[in-house]
Amino acid sequence: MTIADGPALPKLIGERVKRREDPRLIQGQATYVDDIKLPGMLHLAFKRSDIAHGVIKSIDTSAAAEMEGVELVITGAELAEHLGPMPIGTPFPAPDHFSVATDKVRYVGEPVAVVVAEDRYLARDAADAIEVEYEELPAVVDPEVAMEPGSATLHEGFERNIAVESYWGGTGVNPETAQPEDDSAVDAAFEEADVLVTQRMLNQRLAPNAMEPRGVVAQYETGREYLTVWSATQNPHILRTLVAAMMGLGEHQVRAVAPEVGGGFGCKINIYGEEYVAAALSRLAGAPVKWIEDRTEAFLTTTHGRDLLGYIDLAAKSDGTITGLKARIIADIGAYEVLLTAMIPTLTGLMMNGVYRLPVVRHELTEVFTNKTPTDAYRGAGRPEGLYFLERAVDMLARELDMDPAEIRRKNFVPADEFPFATQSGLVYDSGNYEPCLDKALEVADWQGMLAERDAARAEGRIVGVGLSFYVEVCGLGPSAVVPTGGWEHSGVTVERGGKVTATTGASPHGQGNETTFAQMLADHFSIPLEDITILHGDTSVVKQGIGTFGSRSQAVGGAALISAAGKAGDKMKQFAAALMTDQEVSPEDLVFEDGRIQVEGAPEVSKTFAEVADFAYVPVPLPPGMEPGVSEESFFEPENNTYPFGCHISMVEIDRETGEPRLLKMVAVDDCGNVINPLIVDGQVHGGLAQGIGQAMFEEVVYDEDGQPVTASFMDYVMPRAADLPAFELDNTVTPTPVNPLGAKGVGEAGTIGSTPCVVNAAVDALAPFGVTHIEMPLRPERLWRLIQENGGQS
Amino acid sequence: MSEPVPITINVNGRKRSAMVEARLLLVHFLRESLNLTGTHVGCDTSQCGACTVLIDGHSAKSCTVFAVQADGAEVQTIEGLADGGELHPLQDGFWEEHGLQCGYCTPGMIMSAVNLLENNPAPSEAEIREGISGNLCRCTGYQHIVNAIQHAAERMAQS
Amino acid sequence: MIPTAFEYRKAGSVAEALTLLQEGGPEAKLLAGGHSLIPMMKQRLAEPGLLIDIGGLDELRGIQETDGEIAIGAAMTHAEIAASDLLRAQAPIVAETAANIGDAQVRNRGTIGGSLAHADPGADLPAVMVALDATIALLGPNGERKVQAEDFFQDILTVDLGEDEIVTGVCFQACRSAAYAKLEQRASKFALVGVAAALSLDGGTCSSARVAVTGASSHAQRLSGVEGALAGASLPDGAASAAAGAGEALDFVNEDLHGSEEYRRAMTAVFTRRAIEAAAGRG
Amino acid sequence: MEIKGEQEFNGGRELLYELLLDPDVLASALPGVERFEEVAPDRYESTMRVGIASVRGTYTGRVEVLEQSPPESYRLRIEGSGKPGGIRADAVVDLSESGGGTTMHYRADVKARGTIARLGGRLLGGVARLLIGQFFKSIEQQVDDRAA
Repeated sequence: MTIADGPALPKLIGERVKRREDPRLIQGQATYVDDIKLPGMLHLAFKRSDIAHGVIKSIDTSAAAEMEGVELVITGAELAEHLGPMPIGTPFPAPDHFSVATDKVRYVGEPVAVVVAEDRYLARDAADAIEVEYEELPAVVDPEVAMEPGSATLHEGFERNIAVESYWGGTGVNPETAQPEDDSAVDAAFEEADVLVTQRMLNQRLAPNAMEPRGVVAQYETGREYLTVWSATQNPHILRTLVAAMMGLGEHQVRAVAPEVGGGFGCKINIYGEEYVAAALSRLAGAPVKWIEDRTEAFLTTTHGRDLLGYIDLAAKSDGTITGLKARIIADIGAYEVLLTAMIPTLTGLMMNGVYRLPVVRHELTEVFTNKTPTDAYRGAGRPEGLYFLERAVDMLARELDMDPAEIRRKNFVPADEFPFATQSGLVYDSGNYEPCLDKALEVADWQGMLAERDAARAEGRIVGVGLSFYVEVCGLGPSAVVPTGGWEHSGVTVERGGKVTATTGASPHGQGNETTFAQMLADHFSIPLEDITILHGDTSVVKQGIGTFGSRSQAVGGAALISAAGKAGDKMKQFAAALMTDQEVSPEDLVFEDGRIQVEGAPEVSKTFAEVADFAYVPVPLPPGMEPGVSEESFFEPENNTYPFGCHISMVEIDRETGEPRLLKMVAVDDCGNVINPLIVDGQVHGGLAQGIGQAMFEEVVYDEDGQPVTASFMDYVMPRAADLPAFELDNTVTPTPVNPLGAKGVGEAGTIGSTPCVVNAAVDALAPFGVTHIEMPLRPERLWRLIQENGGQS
Repeated sequence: MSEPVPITINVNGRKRSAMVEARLLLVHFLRESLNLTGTHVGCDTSQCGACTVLIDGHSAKSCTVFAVQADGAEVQTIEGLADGGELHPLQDGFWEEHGLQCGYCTPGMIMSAVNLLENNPAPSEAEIREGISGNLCRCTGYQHIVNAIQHAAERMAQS
Repeated sequence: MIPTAFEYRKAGSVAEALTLLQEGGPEAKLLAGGHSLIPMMKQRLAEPGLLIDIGGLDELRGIQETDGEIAIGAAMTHAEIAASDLLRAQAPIVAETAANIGDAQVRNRGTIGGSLAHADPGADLPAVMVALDATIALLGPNGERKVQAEDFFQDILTVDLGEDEIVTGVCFQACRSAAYAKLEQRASKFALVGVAAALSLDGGTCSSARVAVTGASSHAQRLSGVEGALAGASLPDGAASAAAGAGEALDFVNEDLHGSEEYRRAMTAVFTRRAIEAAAGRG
Repeated sequence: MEIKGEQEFNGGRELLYELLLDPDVLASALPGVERFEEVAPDRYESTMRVGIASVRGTYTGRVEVLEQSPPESYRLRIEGSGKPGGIRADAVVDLSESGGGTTMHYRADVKARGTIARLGGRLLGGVARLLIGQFFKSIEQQVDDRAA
């Protein structure tokens, strides 16, 4: 056969391709967990503690149990006969943590009993009718107080409420002993320094607030001894593993499904008690059950993020060269360790090297239990905290030395020719080229113009400041040696009859647009139309294996697995194509995919259509020697290293002199996430990250009162950015590919969240610098800023 | 248990009659009774706007309306927005401009935007940002949503 | 998220609503837009046994002007008030304040009658009504009763309204030189401090003024010290000194995460000045 | 949250002290009391229908009178809990003579939990002030009645 008149197919990688996910989402046709209905389905409601710390003296479920339509009421102690303590995903010591409290409650919102009823209204009524009597214990809400001897303790065996302590320093860690190298160099650096910066800073507690609350539907089929769990999760495969273990089942007896998931931001990584409870109660009740979280429950029980207190010291020479860093970090992890709780703050220290050559570092970390909701990953997970501490300190140093914030950073950058670069914390940055990124940001933002604008505004009596930050972060988490759940990702690629392609990915998206970017990659790989490709995800019965989506790993690890599987499938297609072209004596190695055909490179007349070859693969007559029919290949991709994207953010903030209200006037982000598959989607990821990072800087904070009562447990008091609170963002990028995966892509999901937070606070501090202000705690509450202005008599 | 109340609501052009418990929220009537699950619930204090529908042409948070209050009204949900097979300009705008990521806030956001453009067919960027301030989005940083609404406004002005 | 059960009656007329209110006793509550009551019910902070739906009753609708007096029916939504050409021309403070309540969806459902009767300490309209010296019309089993706004708002969530009475509307004299300025709590959009100023201007001089604050204290109330200081003051220059003591004069000030007592007192002065300046700018 | 204030009464402080700790007086002065029982000396249990306008609920409460030093001072520990959560208050009451009457100073540390703490924060101070005011008005009335 000779060439057909097919249209030339444009290359899609690098193009702003519209998302393939969108038609169902914009028409209300997507299926989120709460949209799932099963015949005979019952509904769960949890009775939750409204005190922060106490012993459960009694639970009276009788009134609830007697209500019409109530199938079952069960207490934590009763449930413990069916469900043991929950597993965690880190190697740190952890106290027992039951899905439903058995004897003691340790934070407001901890469940104490569960109702199973015919509908959710009845379930709520019944949960309200449960009476619980507690012997209240003193609550500990301040981690520094919690560590004091004599403070109330949450868990036996964890003296002074300390969960994890770690220390490293000097010129690095000795890999043999895992002990710090000679530490005296740190003290020496601080003794010899020309200038010191020292600051206590809080990276406050945040609520992730994915717009879709959590939810789970569980169906245990007794006859099949088979459990299906639909959950709003970022990682259905981890859910399958853990729920199987908790239920005493094998993974072959459990199907976990992440249907459409309405955002995660890290809080849907953890496998929660409600997921285990739903599974167990479906088995107990003999019916499918559903639980949907309401927003108040989300504030109380879905993991929080951040909450790190940092005592940061920086040593430098008078020319701005940084000579040492000391960081003592206290992480308030809340009442329990859940899946990755204890690991998150360790990332803070790992990344506190930032983009700088730091000769010596000392890092101390203490993770402390308090009577609050457990913490876990929140967009950036440990890195925003570290970069915030570092970038605030560097900014303070610049102010101390009266240096331009851009120039002090430039002076300390790791030079481009030193990559791969080994940091003091033992990481190896894959690639980087920081100066061009800084230069581009300064140019895009018109930094000199901004300074002039600021000065002109000040001359008019306005309070205006500019801020800059430069971050590097760690993405594409892998290899398995550093990720407790496994650092690989899995993908499968099947070429169907007719030449269509179905691919599966274990990177389970919840807004990231993988169905589009992955299809773009396959379309280019096979040179077939985008419409001919389906990307499946989120169902363990369809996607053989997987880890999940977190740590900006979809593209760098999941995408790499996809390309690896596609490579194998492509090789087989070429073998079938060669077999079809026996008359022309074609070798598979000479073949390429081009415009819907498989052809000899440079000789389009020697070709078969992709569809013809696919059809042949399923009816291979004669079957080429040594081959199996069909084209369905899979790949586990294990990265050799993480990736280290970076970027420069610049902002301008104005503060109302009379009210202290801050307004973000300008936000520029120049990011480098390596090669970009879909710039439209990358822009969207950066926008969203910026909004959350700005949210932390300006608005958001989970606040507890002294008794451990949360006072920001609704959208009425937890301030999140709305459209009118944000300016139009100005984006640009540089491209420094990573060598650690074949795509050269580094990951971008969290970038915006990491650079913007210190950037905006730096701008606010700059605004108030004429008032003698050197640091402001987040968020930039109007009253807090107003007080800083008042303390200086309202005059700058 | 209170007495069930008979209601008839015209939803997306179809008359729907039912006996409902008085406390049944409109959003649950749409989602549970009519299976119109495109309307979502994102909070319980009437702040997030994910549940926004049009009641007699005006945007409303269907989590803060009892189904009985909508008796006799015309309700339009995201499922009723496309005209036959053709997307509404706002749906098209959200698609073209990448105005959504996880999609959870999107139906409510679009219904709010319908209300906005109805009242102000050529809004400025600031007016758009103000006009959707009853809707929270956690994914997009709103910028592409603003672009999407501008895109739709331009298209609607042309036609 | 889920309210407790209640009985529901839809009133076909105000008279029927009054009868139902009497029959229902203390457990009966009126429901119009529901945007004050339903959020409370969903949190189970309010558990009325009977809801009487008066939404959309024609008798409670309309915005009219008669001889300089403007009357607004209780069931008018904030959106309708915001869009009223009559109000924009003759009492722009009312239209503007309504246009900035909550968000578009809330404005489409929430009614002026509901807002006034609920008297949330952070609600905007009560201050405007007090500043305009509005009269609130009530209907009860014994007929109609009229209450001046400043007497109507008595304490937190507490108004001069019998359990068997209905707010039917509000009326006030047309007034152009009036403005409302607020410091918004960004999440809830309630006023941390909101001040309404209505001025009688004679050229650049204020002959008399009514100024009222909401958000800062338990309920909307007049700032009589400011009013006194404004009489005879030249504006806008005199606004700052007239407003200076506004916050200190309050005998009780709300406090929460978003604003301490000290801050709210200070902001009361700031927004009093801003409201006066804006009102004077209209003169 | 700390709530403090003072209140003037016409009667002498012995009378006031007695009235303030008289279960019958308390039962009639506390808002919405449906049941008020002395369960032990100086310990009471009650059921109250408390609230303002539509924000109203049924609470079961415990009142304990401690550190009595008649006619000068005492401490009250009050606990109330209902569906939307609960309130706990630890109050110190001091009575001093002033002119012909009595001045009462009170200072209470009030703690809320549950929905009340979560969503009622911005209303709590105002509501407490209003309820305390209602209580005192009633006591004042009874003082005047006794005096008359």
